[in-house]
Parts: sequence; C-alpha cells; structure tokens
Amino acid sequence: MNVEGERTFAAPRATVWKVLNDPASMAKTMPGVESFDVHDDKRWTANVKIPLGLGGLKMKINMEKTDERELEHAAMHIKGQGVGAMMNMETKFDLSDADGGGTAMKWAAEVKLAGPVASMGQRVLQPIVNQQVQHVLGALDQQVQEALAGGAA
Amino acid sequence: MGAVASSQTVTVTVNGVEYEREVEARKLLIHFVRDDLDLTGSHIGCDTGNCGACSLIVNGQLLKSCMLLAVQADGATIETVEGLAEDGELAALQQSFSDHHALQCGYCTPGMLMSATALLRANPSPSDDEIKKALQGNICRCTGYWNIFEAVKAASA
Amino acid sequence: MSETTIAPSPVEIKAPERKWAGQSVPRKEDKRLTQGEGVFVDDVKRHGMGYVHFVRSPYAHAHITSIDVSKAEEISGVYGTMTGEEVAALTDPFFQLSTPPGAHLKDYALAVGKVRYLGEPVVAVVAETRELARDASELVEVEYEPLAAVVDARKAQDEGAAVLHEDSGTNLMWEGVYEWGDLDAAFAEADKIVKIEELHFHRFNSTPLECDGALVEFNPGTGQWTIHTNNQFPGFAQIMMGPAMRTGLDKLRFVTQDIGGGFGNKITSHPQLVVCCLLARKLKRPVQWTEWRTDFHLSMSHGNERWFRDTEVAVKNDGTLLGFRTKALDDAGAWLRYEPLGGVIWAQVTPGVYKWRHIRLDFTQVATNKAPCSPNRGYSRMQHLWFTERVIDIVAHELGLDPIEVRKRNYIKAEDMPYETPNGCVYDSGDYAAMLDLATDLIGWDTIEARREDAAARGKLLGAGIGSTLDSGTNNFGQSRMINPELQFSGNNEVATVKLDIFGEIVVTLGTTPQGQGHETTASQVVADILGCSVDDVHVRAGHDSYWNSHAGFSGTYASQFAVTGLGAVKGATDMLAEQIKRLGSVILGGVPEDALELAEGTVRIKDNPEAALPFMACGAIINANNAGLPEDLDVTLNCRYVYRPPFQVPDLERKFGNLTLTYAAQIHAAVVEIDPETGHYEVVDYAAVDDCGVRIHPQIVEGQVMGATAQALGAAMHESFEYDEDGNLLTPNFYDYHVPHALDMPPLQTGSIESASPFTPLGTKGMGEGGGAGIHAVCAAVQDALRGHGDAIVHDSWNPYQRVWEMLEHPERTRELVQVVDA
Amino acid sequence: MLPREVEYAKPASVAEALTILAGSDGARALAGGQTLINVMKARAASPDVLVDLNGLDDLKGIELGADGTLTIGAMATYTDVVGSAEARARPILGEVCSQIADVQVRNRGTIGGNVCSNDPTNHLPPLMAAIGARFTIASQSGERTVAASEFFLGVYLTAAGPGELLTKITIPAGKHDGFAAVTLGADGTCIANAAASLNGSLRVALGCVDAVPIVVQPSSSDEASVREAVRGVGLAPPADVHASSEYRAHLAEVLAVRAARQAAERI
Repeated sequence: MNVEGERTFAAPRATVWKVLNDPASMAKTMPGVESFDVHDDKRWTANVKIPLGLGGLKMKINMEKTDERELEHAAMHIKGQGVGAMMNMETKFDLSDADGGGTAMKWAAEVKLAGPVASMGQRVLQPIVNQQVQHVLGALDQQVQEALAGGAA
Repeated sequence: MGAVASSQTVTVTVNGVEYEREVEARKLLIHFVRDDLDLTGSHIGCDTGNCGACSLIVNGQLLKSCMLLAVQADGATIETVEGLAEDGELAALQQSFSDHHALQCGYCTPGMLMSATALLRANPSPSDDEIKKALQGNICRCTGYWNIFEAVKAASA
Repeated sequence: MSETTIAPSPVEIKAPERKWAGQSVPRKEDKRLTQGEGVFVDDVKRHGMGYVHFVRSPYAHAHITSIDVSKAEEISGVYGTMTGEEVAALTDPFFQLSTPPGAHLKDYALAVGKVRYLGEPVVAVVAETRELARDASELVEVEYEPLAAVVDARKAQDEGAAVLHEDSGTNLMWEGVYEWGDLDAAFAEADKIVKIEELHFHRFNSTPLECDGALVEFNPGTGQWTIHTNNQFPGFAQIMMGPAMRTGLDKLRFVTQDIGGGFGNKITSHPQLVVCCLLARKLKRPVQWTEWRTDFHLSMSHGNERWFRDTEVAVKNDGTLLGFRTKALDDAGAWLRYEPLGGVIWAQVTPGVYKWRHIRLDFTQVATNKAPCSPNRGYSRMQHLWFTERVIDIVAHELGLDPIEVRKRNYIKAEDMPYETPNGCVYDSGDYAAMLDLATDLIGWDTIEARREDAAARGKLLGAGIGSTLDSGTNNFGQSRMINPELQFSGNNEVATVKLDIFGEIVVTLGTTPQGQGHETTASQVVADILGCSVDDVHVRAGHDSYWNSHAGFSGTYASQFAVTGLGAVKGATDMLAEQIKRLGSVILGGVPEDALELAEGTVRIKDNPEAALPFMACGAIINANNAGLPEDLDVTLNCRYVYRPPFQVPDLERKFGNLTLTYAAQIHAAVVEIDPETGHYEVVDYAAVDDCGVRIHPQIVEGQVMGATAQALGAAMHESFEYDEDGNLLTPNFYDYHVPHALDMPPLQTGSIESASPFTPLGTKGMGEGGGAGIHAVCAAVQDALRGHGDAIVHDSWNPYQRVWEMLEHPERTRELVQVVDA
Repeated sequence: MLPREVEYAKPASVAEALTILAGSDGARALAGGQTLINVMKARAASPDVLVDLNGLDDLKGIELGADGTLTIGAMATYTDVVGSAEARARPILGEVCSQIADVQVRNRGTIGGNVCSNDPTNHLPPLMAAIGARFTIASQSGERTVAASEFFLGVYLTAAGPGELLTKITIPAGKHDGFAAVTLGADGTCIANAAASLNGSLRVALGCVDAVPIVVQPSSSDEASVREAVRGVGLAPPADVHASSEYRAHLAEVLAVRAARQAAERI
C-alpha cells in the first residue's frame, strides 16, 4: 500500500537533513524501538516492538539509504523481519524551504506486508500502517526540535 | 492474589467425570479436551472462531472452545457430544439428525448437536428463524443446513 | 450422428427384486457420527508421536538464499527437522502427467531453492507438542530474495513476465486444440454471430470442514509405512509417492476411517504425506500432521480458475445454436499436482446439454504464483458448463429471446438418448426438457413477473435464472492420453470383497474412501437384496485400508462414481457369493439343482420346499470350520472379491474422440434473486433443484448431495473466492473473509427428481454429487435478469459479490462493451 | 490454533487486576477473548501476560439510573445486554448486540472487549460514538471518564492504555436511534456500518471506513442533509477484498441515510 504526505518543521533545512541522516536520531523515530546498531552511515539496524494494542509485534528492521542529494532528497529501503510478519518499505523524503520559514518535507512510502499478519486484512492493516507513520513523523519532529535545542546549546 | 503463571493445574467435570491435569496457560480448551482428555468427538474446522465445530456447553452456556483457554475452564462443568446419548441410546436430537439425514461427513455434527441442544433447552419449541439463528455459528459444508433445520424442528416440542 | 464411437453395449439389468434398494434406510454411519465416535485423522494417536509443523513461505515468489534450522533443533522437545535439500536428496521429483513444457517441472515435497506461492511448505519441524513444533518453526531462519509475482494468468506469457519454473523456461504448462464438426459451415449457416470478449470463472474450492492431515508410522523391519490419512484417492497418492520415494507401492499402506468432507480437495496431499513418511523414518517415531484452516486456504487444492476469451457463437435468428469457438486460459497455480488433467476433463461435457455439433476450443494452461489447483467438486466440467450456460443466457439476452425457449430449442432430446456428442461421448439417458418443466413448476416461473413488480414496489430488483448442468461420472482414464499420449492409463475400476464368515456374518470390504456419501449404507442395501437378508445382517467395514487387499489402481471416492463403480463391485462380489452359497446348498441339501434353490430369510432353501433350508450360519461354519468330507471339486470359499471394470475403449487420440465417462447425471436448477440497487447487496430468495441420476439406491442420500452441492454453489456465486493482491498475498485466508454460507444464508429450497435409468451400468444408477455448478449458473442468470431494464449489464464473472453487482448497475456499459452481435 | 507462551492470572478484584496490568507493559486484559484469542492463535500479536477479567462480577452490572442513564459494566456480555430489562431503556443496544456474530460469541464476547479491540468491522464503536457513550477507565492512579471521540484512538488502540482498564460505559437516556450495516451474507463480517442517534441533534457514526468511527452531525435527518454531511468529511476508507475505497464510501453514505431514517422514524 502507498502512504504519502507533507509536513513542515519549524527548523532550518540543515537541521532536518542532519536528523534524517543521523542513524541514532532516525532509530529513535521507530515505534517501540528497543535497540539499534549502526553499521555505517548508510546502513543501520533496529530491534523494535511495534505496539499493536493487542500486543507488541517484534521486528528486526534493517535500513539502507539508497539515494541522497544533500539537503534535498533521501531515499531509503527498509526491510522488517518479524515472526509471522515481513515488511518491505521504499520511502523517500524531499526537503524544501517552506514559505513562511521552516522546512517542508514531502514524503512517500510504499509498504508491502507479508506473512500471517497480512492475513488480518487490509481494512485493519492500512489504518495500522497509517498510525505507525504518524508516530514516526511525530517522533521525527521531536528529534528535529531536540537537534535544534542541541544546536543552540 | 491470583498467581501469574505460565501453567497451572486445571480441574474440570466433563459429562459427569472429573479430570485434573497440569496445563500450559496458552492451551486452548478444544486442544485440552481433544488431546489431554482424549474426548475427540468435538472437532476443529477453522482457526478463527467461525465454524463452531468445537462448540461445547460450559457451565450451562454454549461456547466455542477454540476461543477459550483451558485454564479459564478451571472448575467448570462441561458437556460434550460424548455425553448426549444415555447408555448407548441416542438422544432424541441425535436420532432426529439421523432420521432427517442432517449429517453427511459428520464432522460438524458434534458442534451442531451442542448448539441445537442448547437451543432446545432454552426454547423447547423454537420458530424456524430461531432455529436458524441458533445454528448461525456452526458451519456445515455438506448438507446446506436444510435437513438440519428439519431435524431440529422435529426434535422440538 | 454419422460416425460413431464404440458405445458401450447396454447392460441387461439383472437387478434382483428391489426390497432394500430404493428405500431411504437409516444410515449405518450415523450412530457413531452423532455420538462423536467417528475416527477422523486427527483423532488417531500413537505413543511417542511427534507433531509436524510446516514453515511456510511468506512470499509468493522468491529465491531461498539460506535456511538455518540449528536454533530450532537446539530446543529441548524438538525431535528434528526436514528441509527441501534433504527431500531433494532422498526423493525424486513427482512424476508429471504433462507433456513439455509442464513435463519439465521438478516438483518436490518441500520447496527446493525457490518458493512459488505464499504458504508453500519450506521446512518441516517435529516436536513433542503441537505448540512446541510451532514455537520451534519460528526459530527456523530462512532468507529470501523476493521476485516479481505472476498473479494474472492473462499476463503469465507476457514478454518479461517472471518465470516460475526455470526447468520449463516458460509459464506455459500445457496447450491443446480441440475441434469437432465443421466450424466454417456452422458460421456460414448462422444468421448472427454473438461475440463475447471475455468470461471469467473464479478460483474457489469446497473448503471441507476438516482440513488435511496424517499420522504416519514407519516399520523399519518390514520397510512399510502406515499412513493414517484423509486423502480421498489413495490409488493416485500411491502412484505419485512410490516412485518419488523410490519404494514399492505395497510399502505405502493407506488407512482411513472417517473423512470430514473431501469434494476433491483431498486428492493432492501427497507432498505433505511424503514429508511425513521421510520424517517418520528419519526420526524413528510416528509423526502427526494437522493442517489448519489458514494453511488449507493458502496451499491446498484450489479449484481451476479459467478465462474464456474471444468467444464466437454461431446462432440462427430463432435461437438455434449451431456451434462456438473459444479460447480457454486455465490458471493452474504454482504446480501441476493433478493438472493438466483439467485440460481434458472438461471435454466429458463438450456441448453441455445442447445439440450444437460444431465446436472449437483452444485450451492453454499456465502457471502462476498462487496455490496449486487440483480437483474441486465439478472439476473442470463446472467451468466449461458455466461457460455454456453463460453463452445461452447472453445469446438470449442479446437476441431478445426467452432463455427458457432457447434452452428447450437446443436441449438434447430424450428420444435422442443415448446421444453421441461431437467428441464421441455417449450421454446414456435423460430428459432435460422434462426436468426444466419440473424446475420451473417448483419455482412458480409463471409468477415471476408479478413478483418482479412486487419487489420493485419495495425498491428491489428481482430476477430469475436457470442453470442446466451435467454431472459426468465414472471416468475413462484413457482421456489422460489426450493430454499426454505416453501415459499408460485407461478405463477405471473399483473393488469390493464380500464374505460369509464362520458364524454367518456377511462382511463387506470396499476400496473406497467415503466422506459422507453413506457407502456403508448403500452397499448393505445392494447386498441385502441379492442375498435375501436384512441390511442389518450386512456388516460393511468403515473406511479404507490397503492392507485388506480390497482396492485397485483407481480406488477412492471422487468424480461421481460410487453408485456405478463401487456398487458395481459390491453387486459383482455379492452375485459371486450368492452363486457359491447355492453351490454349497445344492451339495448339502442333497444334490438339488442350483436353479431350484433361492436365497431368502438368511438361508439358502429349496424354492418349492422352503422348509428345506440351510441357514447362512451353517454355510459359513461348514466352509470355514467344518469342511471334512466336502466334495474335492467343490470350489467354494464364501469369500468373494470382484473388480468392477466399466466398458471403455481407449479414445482416438488423433480426433480427440471417444467416450470419456460412462454416466451423465443431470441437474436443472432455478434461482430467484432480489437486489438492493442502492448497495448491490442481494439475496437468493427462492430456489428449486431438479436432479436425475438414474436409479436411486437411497433417495435421501441423493437429495442430500443435491442440497449440499447447491449450498456450495450459492456460496461460490456470491461470496467465496480465493482473491490475491498484485504481490500474490491471499486476501481470503480464513472464514472471516472467505464467507461460506451460514444457516441464515439459506433460501427456501424445493427439490425434485426424475429417474432415467442408465442403460450402461449394473444397477441402472449414475454417479452423482457434483452437480452443484448449476447453482452458480442459475445465480449468474438471475442477476443478469434482475438487471434487465436497469442498464442491461451482462454477467461476465462466476463470482458476483455485492460490489460487482453495484458496479454493474453503475457502469453497465463496461460489461456491454465486451459483447457484440454481428450479422453473419 | 497454537498461541505463543503466555502467562495467565485471574485476579479476584479490579484493584488486583490493575496491579498486575501495571506490573508489565506486555500485560493485556482478557475479556471475552473472542478477538484477542484469535489474534493470539494467528500469532499476529502476543501478550506476555493475560489478566483474565472473567469472574470480576463488579464489572458485569447493568444499571439504569433515575434519569435514564444506563451504566453497563465492561464485562457484560452481548447476551447479558440482549436479555437485560434495564438495557431496554436504550433499545438499540440490544438490537445491535443481537446482530453481532453468533450465539456462542454473544455468550462470551463482552461490550468492553468489543470497544477496546476497536476492530474497524465491529458494531459497537460506531454505535457508542453515535449515542454519546462515555467510557470510564481505571488505573492505579485513579479513574477518568472520556467521550467516544477521545476513547477510540486507532485499530486495536483506545484510551485504555497499558496498565489501564475500561470498567464501565455510561450511556445517556434516549430512544431515537438507528443502525444499518452491509455484511457478508446474512450475518458475516461487516463491509460497512452506520449508527445514528436523534436525541436532540442528529449524530451519525460511520464504521469500517477508518481506524476509528467517523462522526458526522447532519443538520437534519432528511436524506439530502445526511448525504451532504457524509460527503463533507471526505471519507477515504481502506480498500479490501470486499470493497474498494470508493464502494465503501458509497455504502457509508447509504447506510448513514438508513440509520438516520430509522432513528427519525422512532420519534
């Protein structure tokens, strides 16, 4: 399924770009992140337990940056493997200066789920994916604010 | 304080016989009845609680035993299809199922009989719609239900 | 009817006086089944058995890059595992029925190197408990490299489409051209040509309530496996498994008691059975496999999905049908487990119930990344018969003719029976027009217009439709040679053994594997009539055991044949026993000639002097335990085995011509639907089913089959479909989304029947039970009728869920574009 | 059929239940289990600890206040509601509960479980949203009461979070309600549903079209206003094998009209 949207951050592009390119910050945006390892500046791994209300869904998530244009564009391949659930996600972020200051981010993701979880049915999964995406964006915003604060300090 | 444990001793009375077994908390009641108590009359036809082949009467209430943990049945009085006939004599409902050819492969029949038994206990002379509604949670793939309705109707007062 | 096939010569029916046959006696099976005392496969347990859990592919199409079972095997209570690599080392690929390219498939019991559909078994794990086996399976690490999936059969042969089987190099599995009569002449003679761009028969199956399973024991001393299973065609499973496992067929002992429904869906469990056999030998303990509902939906025996494209129908203005051309594209799924037999089975009913003589069908079967197709009630004929019924209703709709009239005008007539079809099949008997009259009377066809107005007043659209169909039974396996001339199959057979035991018990052993058809009951009726005893005196063993030596190559319960093959064998064996009892009787009763004797009241006695009678008990005792002094030349064992062999010839492979099945039961159904035009939601509000399966041994059982098949058809027409997304994920893997009919879904039903005895079978019976397709045809016709005057949409699909009906109302033009009528 | 290992506790009081729930973030309350146990069987989700609420009788009561306010304990089953004389004060409750699943499930499934699982195909979330139910949530730090708009957060997600428990649902007096659904067959899974309440102003809640029930407040119960109100929220429902996004949005509109009509006809 495809999810996309646009979001504005009250921060300069450089800050947002920094967060998007910092494995540590990105890992923190994962829902229910329990641990993460950075392999290099292009690849990192996170162990997450996605909260599904009825119980957490444990997943090992490998992220690989597949494309980037400094301050403008980044694309990532995200592969999640959990018991009874496989996730493949192609996602990209495009940054631009928002009119009225701050940074506008256009994002889009193509999410593919497989395994028993997929048998729960699209009417359940699509809203769940949307929830998780909202969570990630919220967390991203927080990371940006922290980076700003950090920068200020 | 109710102890938190991954297994416990479960005591149940099934068709008048008391059983005591140590059971994992995750074990479904239907597996407990079929595998641990060797009462294999009740069946499993799906894994989502739709088919009703595992229907049992637990403490007087008709339930699907695939959506109940065995530990939840601790202390319960359970009725299964094995308890319907008395000294080899078919109960009226069982006989009626046979008379009306309300079973073919017989796999859904135990659950079907438990649902019909629960119905006739609560409502000895149900209407056609009440019979259909009472059986809505039991799937049969052989008969198309028509003969089952007839059998239940004939067995009702 | 110029050139004729070698039609079977009519059998002189020496049926005994029918005392029991024809009566709906109480079913012998019911006493145990109503008390939960049946023995189904999952009820069979053995000391120390291990539970098998399959690790299944989460992808529709992927390379397997690595498999690591070490973590799973470390757990205490885990007995062991099996991977595709091991299977490939221990077995040979299953024998393929197809000619190339399908012949090149390397089909093993577990995925080797690649997975080709979601849910395909990849690794088997065995543990002390069911739960533990599944826990351990979660620790098996399989790395996949996903590939593009082929989901739409119409794109399977496109340039650049992913190829499932590198060994065949193409997704084309089998193709063949069938042409009979003179198409050019037919189209020249036609007034109109009706062109239908595309019709689609969807993918579903009968979802028996009990899924597959097995308990397998290996005896290292004898090298024999005992396979307790609910496979419904052990004869087929054995010939698939033996060569693959490099063992003799007698080493594969099949045991079955009760089976929780089969409907053809339990024929192709041989891959899982092989894995269980290998595990039982490897782990030196019995292993038990239970398939759960989701596993079944993901992987087991889907019914053939078929497209009919570029159809052209030659028709006269008065609705006389002359012939048709079409291109059938069949979606076999990922493996050929019984396929491509579907590529010829349809030809048993080539013209349907109609007289057209000029037919061409180009059959193409392709592989897709979906569950493998295998027989499903109505196997391959249902798809074709749906097509012929759709054609009739589309032609009537487009030419403004009455569908009833068009049917009557084109039905094969009773006086033309036995009727030789354009491809040499011989329809044994029947009166379709009389059946249609009965069906329309039952449903009150003359009141339809009034009911249509009444519904309209309630804001509903009412429509009525007819489904005519054939239930061809008793295969001539020689038709498999039209698929592959190298195959050495032809004819058919079934076995029964009847003996008179020491205390006079009459014991019957069948080769069949009944799943609710009541074989124990009907067999006892046939035996009782011949031996002049009561059905209560006849003991029919429950189930199948190849150890009993009462089976043959085609033994099993499938394809509408028990009433012919099974009961034919029972009759044959019982006639032999009766003759032996008389021979013994004539000796013991002092040399009375055998024709002066009769069997009655459990004795053999002198017709003119019933006092002089020898009870069966005495006969049994003499032969089995008290035989000193009997004449040396008295060849009597009172234990008679008979193999029924239907009268078949090998078909003419050049012309694809010959008799492909022995009997042709018929069903004519009528359905009335009511549509809510605002939502597309609809209900079947009235239904009638008329059946003709020749002589009925047990009318209640026959009616039960008609009812059950009807219910399955209603579910398939409205709700049931194995739908996949573009990545090959199955969207209907359980009973939440795969909605089978519930009690509240059933419409009022009236059944009727006529009996046209088959001239070709020992008892005048015809096999039956698969005629449910008529319900799908009837619902499609009724929906199309209800939409008349409301956009006049044409029904192109056998599956019409609410959304499709709504779309037909919103955009009828999208369906009309696919149909064209041109002057010839 | 074979859930993962799980720990089980059957507390004797709500307080005890809350203590255990607070003890582990993997702890989940087990009500009727007619959703949770199925999800566990599929191993799609796996709680670490199940806190069985069956047996907590103070969660089962159904009480009718003098002002007509109905209070339903979270552990009351559908069958309890259908058979309850008090619950008849709000007739729609029994009517809808009697349409849920089948006899066996109605005997075991609970009102609290239904709203807390908040599966998009459930009947009660839209109904509760329409009739203005309030949800009382207990935790070790006390009790709070929230409206439907704050209660339903997402699929399988509600305001009753980790360590918390829905104890009761409070429903104001009223009789002019309606409910309409399109299901698979006579009684299968809901493809779309809608609940309406016309006690004072009209509220219509749409189910199966989003992660939470979507509430619209048409200016009147006539068809045009209801359709306009539904179009106004710009539904973008999830698509599945039974309904495209477009078809589901269409059904929502039609069912909203029918539910509103039923509510209006009861005046």
